[in-house]
Amino acid sequence: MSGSGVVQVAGEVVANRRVGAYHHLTIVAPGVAELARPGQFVALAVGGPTSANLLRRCFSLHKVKASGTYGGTLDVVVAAHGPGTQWLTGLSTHDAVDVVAPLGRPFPLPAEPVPCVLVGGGYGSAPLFWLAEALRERGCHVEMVLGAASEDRLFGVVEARRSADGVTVTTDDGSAGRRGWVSDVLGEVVDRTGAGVVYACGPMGMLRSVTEVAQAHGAVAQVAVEESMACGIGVCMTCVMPVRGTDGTTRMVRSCVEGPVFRGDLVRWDAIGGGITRVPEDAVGAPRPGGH
Amino acid sequence: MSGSGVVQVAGEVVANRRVGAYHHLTIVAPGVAELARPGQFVALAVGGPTSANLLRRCFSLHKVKASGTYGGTLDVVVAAHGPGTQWLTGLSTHDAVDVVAPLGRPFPLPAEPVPCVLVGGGYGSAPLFWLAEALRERGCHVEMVLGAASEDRLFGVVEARRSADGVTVTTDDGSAGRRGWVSDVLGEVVDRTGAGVVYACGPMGMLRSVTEVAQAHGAVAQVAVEESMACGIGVCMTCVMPVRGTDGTTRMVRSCVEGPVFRGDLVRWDAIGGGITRVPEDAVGAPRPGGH
Amino acid sequence: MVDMSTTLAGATLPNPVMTASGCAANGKELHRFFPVSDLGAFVTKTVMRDPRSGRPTPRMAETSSGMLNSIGLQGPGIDAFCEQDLPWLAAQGARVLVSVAGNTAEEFGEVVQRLVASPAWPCVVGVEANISCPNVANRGLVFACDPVSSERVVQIVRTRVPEGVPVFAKLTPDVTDIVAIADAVLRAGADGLTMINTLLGIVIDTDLLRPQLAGVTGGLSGPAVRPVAVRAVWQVTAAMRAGTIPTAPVIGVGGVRTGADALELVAAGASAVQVGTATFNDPSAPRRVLTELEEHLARHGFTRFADAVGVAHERMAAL
Amino acid sequence: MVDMSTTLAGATLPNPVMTASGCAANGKELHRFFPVSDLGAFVTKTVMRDPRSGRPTPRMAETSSGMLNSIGLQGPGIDAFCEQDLPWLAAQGARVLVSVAGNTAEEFGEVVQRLVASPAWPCVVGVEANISCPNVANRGLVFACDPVSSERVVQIVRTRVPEGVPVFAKLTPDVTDIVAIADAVLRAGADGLTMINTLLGIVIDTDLLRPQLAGVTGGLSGPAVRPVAVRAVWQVTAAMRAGTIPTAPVIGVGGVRTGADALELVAAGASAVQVGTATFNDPSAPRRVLTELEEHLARHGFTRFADAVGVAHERMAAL
Ligand SMILES: Cc1cc2nc3c(=O)[nH]c(=O)nc-3n(C[C@H](O)[C@H](O)[C@H](O)COP(=O)(O)OP(=O)(O)OC[C@H]3O[C@@H](n4cnc5c(N)ncnc54)[C@H](O)[C@@H]3O)c2cc1C
Ligand SMILES: Cc1cc2nc3c(=O)[nH]c(=O)nc-3n(C[C@H](O)[C@H](O)[C@H](O)COP(=O)(O)OP(=O)(O)OC[C@H]3O[C@@H](n4cnc5c(N)ncnc54)[C@H](O)[C@@H]3O)c2cc1C
Ligand SMILES: Cc1cc2nc3c(=O)[nH]c(=O)nc-3n(C[C@H](O)[C@H](O)[C@H](O)COP(=O)(O)O)c2cc1C
Ligand SMILES: Cc1cc2nc3c(=O)[nH]c(=O)nc-3n(C[C@H](O)[C@H](O)[C@H](O)COP(=O)(O)O)c2cc1C
Ligand code: FES
Ligand code: FES
Repeated sequence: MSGSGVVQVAGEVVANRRVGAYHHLTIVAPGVAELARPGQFVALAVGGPTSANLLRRCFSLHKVKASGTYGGTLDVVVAAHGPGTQWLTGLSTHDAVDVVAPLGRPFPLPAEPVPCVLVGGGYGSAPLFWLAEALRERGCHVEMVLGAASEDRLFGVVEARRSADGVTVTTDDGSAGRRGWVSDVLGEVVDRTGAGVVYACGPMGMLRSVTEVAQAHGAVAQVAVEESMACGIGVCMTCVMPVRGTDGTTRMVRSCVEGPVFRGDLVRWDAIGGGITRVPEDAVGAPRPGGH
Repeated sequence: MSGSGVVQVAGEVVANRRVGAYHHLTIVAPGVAELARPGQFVALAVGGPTSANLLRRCFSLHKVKASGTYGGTLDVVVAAHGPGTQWLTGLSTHDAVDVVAPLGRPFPLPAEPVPCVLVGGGYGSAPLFWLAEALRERGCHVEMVLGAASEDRLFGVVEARRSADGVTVTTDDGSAGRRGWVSDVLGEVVDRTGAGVVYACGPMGMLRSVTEVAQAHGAVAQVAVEESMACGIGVCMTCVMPVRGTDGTTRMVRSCVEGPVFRGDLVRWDAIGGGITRVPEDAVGAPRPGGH
Repeated sequence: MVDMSTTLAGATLPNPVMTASGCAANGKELHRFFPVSDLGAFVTKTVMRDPRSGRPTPRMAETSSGMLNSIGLQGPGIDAFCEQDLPWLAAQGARVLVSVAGNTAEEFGEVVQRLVASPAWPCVVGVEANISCPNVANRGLVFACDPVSSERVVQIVRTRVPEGVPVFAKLTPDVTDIVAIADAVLRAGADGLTMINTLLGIVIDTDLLRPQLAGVTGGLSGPAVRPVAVRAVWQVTAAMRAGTIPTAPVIGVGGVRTGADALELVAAGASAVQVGTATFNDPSAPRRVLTELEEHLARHGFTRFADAVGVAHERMAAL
Repeated sequence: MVDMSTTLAGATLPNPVMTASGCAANGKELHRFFPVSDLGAFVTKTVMRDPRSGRPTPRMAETSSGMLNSIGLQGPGIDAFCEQDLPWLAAQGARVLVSVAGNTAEEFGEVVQRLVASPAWPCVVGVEANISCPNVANRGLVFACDPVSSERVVQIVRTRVPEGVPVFAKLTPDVTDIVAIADAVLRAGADGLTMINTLLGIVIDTDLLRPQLAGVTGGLSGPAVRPVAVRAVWQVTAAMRAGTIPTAPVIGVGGVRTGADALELVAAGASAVQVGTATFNDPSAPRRVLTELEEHLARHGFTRFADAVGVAHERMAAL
């Protein structure tokens, strides 16, 4: 419906190219670009009309274009993992893919032109270049820290050099940039740039470290989480995370509509770990001993 | 396994062209041609790796080629109907499709060079051209009768003129050939040619009429039936039909392994109708009043 | 044009398509894709007395043509529901079927009492008692697995809901004899039945070699379970037709993704149909199913939806 | 190299993968795709005393990631089975798990008696009592829906099968409490359990607006039901681990299509796995599942299959 901030359209693949360990897909999806902002995501149906995989797969919007040769397009960077992402990365030009986008809350942009550090783990860097542009338009100094297990799992190092005022690269195995994790270098970068905000996207463990480092160095972390999502649009309650509200109270909130971007210091990292997110005892409506 | 008369191979589509209301697919499937004979069929998996449609779809082998540019191929003629045939008819060159073939018993060829009439209803004509060649190689005079609801649902009229010594066409709406059913003209053709055998492939109702006409005009009918099949290889027992054996006893036999070709006069047409096949009371193991 | 209206124990709805409880939140999110008032009724997420956090995550696992969920009835509690969600639905002109539950039979009663007192109550066209949830007083055994517990809940709920507003009992298929449960709740005063809730299932994560859901078990839903839903509707409505249990309207739910799927449930005996998991695949699914169902009915020459209800019982093949 | 052998109540098999009864006929047809002796055991189509024609057709309906069947236990009867099928399987070197049924508990006993007398008996590694079939003496109620009927069958079968050859009871998931049925049959003497048989379902043909199966209801199988099978295996083996029911080996079946699917059942507690409906999709499925299962076990560092049985019970996430 118009004015609802989200569209569902029959998309068409116009490009699918391999980039390192990932696939970079461009999909015609009229109406998305006009609504989307960096940090939002798209939910794609997978498997075609005979598919046994009912649930949509969510991907950060890498970029969007309001019009072009084909009408509006969106780009995503996909790591082939299970059946859904394997199907998507196997698509050819002209193949159809149903699109629901944009979804979720974007990265909040600072009111003032403060220095920012953008941290991406693996394909988590995908939404950051667009974000960097938006920040630079507002006069922010932008540095990026990109990390991955190995060189082929870094995404967008070249693009980063164009979009940011400084780029630091780390890999676990040292195959590119500094050996180590993004959190090993982040403190330095925050200090050097005097960053007020650290934006991050990547695996949960990384987001937690980024939050800790940012906090220790006096910056606010804005993290885009990646919880398992069944619907992506806020109706199923599968994607919840324990997050403190402005009132200090922890609630199990839906990361698809109240996230995926959260202020890092409000996420209850203490409840998250080992592939499980617990309900903190002090969360609203938490189970009480002996049942609810 | 070798010597088992059937192969399972990863096939590849090399051509998919529209022919009237049908799609004519050519699939690379090494090993099939060497084993196959007219009247046998192929079972194709549908929907690709994420498919919710588990059961194979069965199609008469239209023709086979032991070797060519691409290695051995098989051809099928497919009417788009439900999800499986829609998927198949939507395939493009180089798409993969898993093949199990050849399956079932072929049309029995007469020991002597007797005149034969081949009757095809709709895409049911698909296996008949290959059969016609085999019969003519044995010196049989071959005539064909092709019928369908309308012209676009006739398959192979041109090919028929090459493969047979005479061709009669009927359509329900008179859009091609004589208006009416194949059974309206079959008697004449049998009488004129002095045919000893009538081979037929098409819908159940047609096969029944063909059997009756053939019998009335002194010919034996060999009919290829199309029962709903879950496995196509003889392990599920879904495709059974009541057929009399040489001992005169009716049994519920699997049309995928004991058919699809049956002698028409042995099929218990009295039990078939209204989309249901009943178990004749005199069939082996038929339910007795009060349960088994 | 097919007259799509349906009457469920006195409540007349413009059409028979609904959301399924827990698969559409409380309306705002889906309203971005189609007006919630387009549906015959909007079925709300099961609400309990107190706010509930639900269970830990992972709460879901995709399965072949379906999914498991173990949300654990997360929700804001009945008071917040009455203050925020129900008035919003009323303002959109939605007809609301409110799904309620309790940890005990008495708690069901409390929830209903507060619901009925809500200023937005007039938009409520029915109450769905989700008895497919654990009964704390009975070792956590699901109410709907036991005729006695089921009866008790329905009696309490029926007493608290004003006359003229129907009460539906939502049954689980995880029982040996669903007709017996249906019989029990109808005799206890339920005006209709909703069938089916999810089937109990487990998925093992084959990388971690442990249950994929943090809560171990979950509810299986989606097209995978449709034949079970159609069977449940068929068995129960067949018993009604045979006169062995009281006659009452049935709302069919389970695996509906297309209008043809909805028609299966209708032909099997359902007077209305809910669309659940399919909404995750296609946010427009409930609205689309309505359009498709109407097309199918027109194709079959029906002029009234009501004439298609249970039609398959009359067209049995003669054997 | 993983030691894939498994021991089921005394019967040691070279590997844990089997066909599922009724999904592989009696071996000849699949033997065209792989040697039936490659499998841990070959499970035969349920055989009854007399020849049976089965039910009218259509006998099947495809469903989302599954199918319904209503074959009606078509078969040649135990005598023909002993004369033709069993000797053929013996000649191939197959280890055979013979599935038996009867219209009454006594008929189960007759079938077993004739089976045991067969010259080919030595190839039999176990008897699977398919108690998920209708009990003529009890209004056609499925034996396995009722603990008392189940017990009675198992007692009779156990008495007639020689010591040392295990008897497995095959359970239906269509019950309120599968652990109670498991308990009943184990106490009655079953040496192991096979879980699950199909779920009762109906598909409506939306063109004809009548049930698609001539027999109206059918059994739902395939990947769609796998979470229900995993849950059944988990619940029953959890009860064994808790000591609330006797401990015995479980054969898992339901929706296995890949080695990962098989591993789900194994990690949930199954000591062997049967491949049914997937065979219709891929005639090589049982053999392929064996290869894939071994690969998964090797990837996880297991050196013995037996160590993976039930491992998920020990790796539960700490909450
Ligand atoms: C907001 C958001 C942004 C994301 N951005 C990207 C991106 O830019 N590039 C990229 O490659 N991946 C991204 N992911 C992860 C991506 O959604 C999963 O890798 C993908 O869903 C896995 O699908 P599958 O079929 O390959 O795996 P499966 O494991 O078979 O998926 C099974 C089910 O689990 C869900 N699921 C599994 N993993 C995840 C996950 N990590 N997050 C959400 N749902 C999951 C799927 O939606 C599906 O329903 C993002 C996830 C979220 C939530
Ligand atoms: C021996 C044989 C030869 C055939 N030859 C041809 C041919 O040359 N060209 C052609 O277009 N069609 C042929 N058919 C019919 C073809 O198999 C069906 O049209 C097709 O299976 C329908 O699949 P669907 O997904 O489109 O339909 P759906 O109705 O969705 O199929 C659902 C299920 O029913 C089974 N099924 C449905 N209809 C049939 C049917 N008529 N026969 C067997 N199984 C069925 C399918 O295998 C599938 O398992 C043949 C069938 C048989 C048995
Ligand atoms: C994520 C999810 C949450 C659900 N929550 C509820 C609920 O709160 N109350 C309820 O009665 N049913 C709930 N259900 C069950 C559905 O309402 C429905 O009965 C079931 O999913 C079968 O329908 P479907 O296959 O169309 O989803 C839930 C189902 C899902 C998938
Ligand atoms: C066509 C068909 C026939 C079956 N026949 C039998 C049978 O004779 N005896 C039996 O115990 N189970 C029978 N079953 C059930 C299977 O053995 C198995 O328990 C069930 O299908 C679940 O496994 P699956 O999902 O791997 O098929 C049959 C299943 C199918 C699909
Ligand atoms: S993914 Fe469904 S509510 Fe967030
Ligand atoms: S189709 Fe399975 S036995 Fe014939």
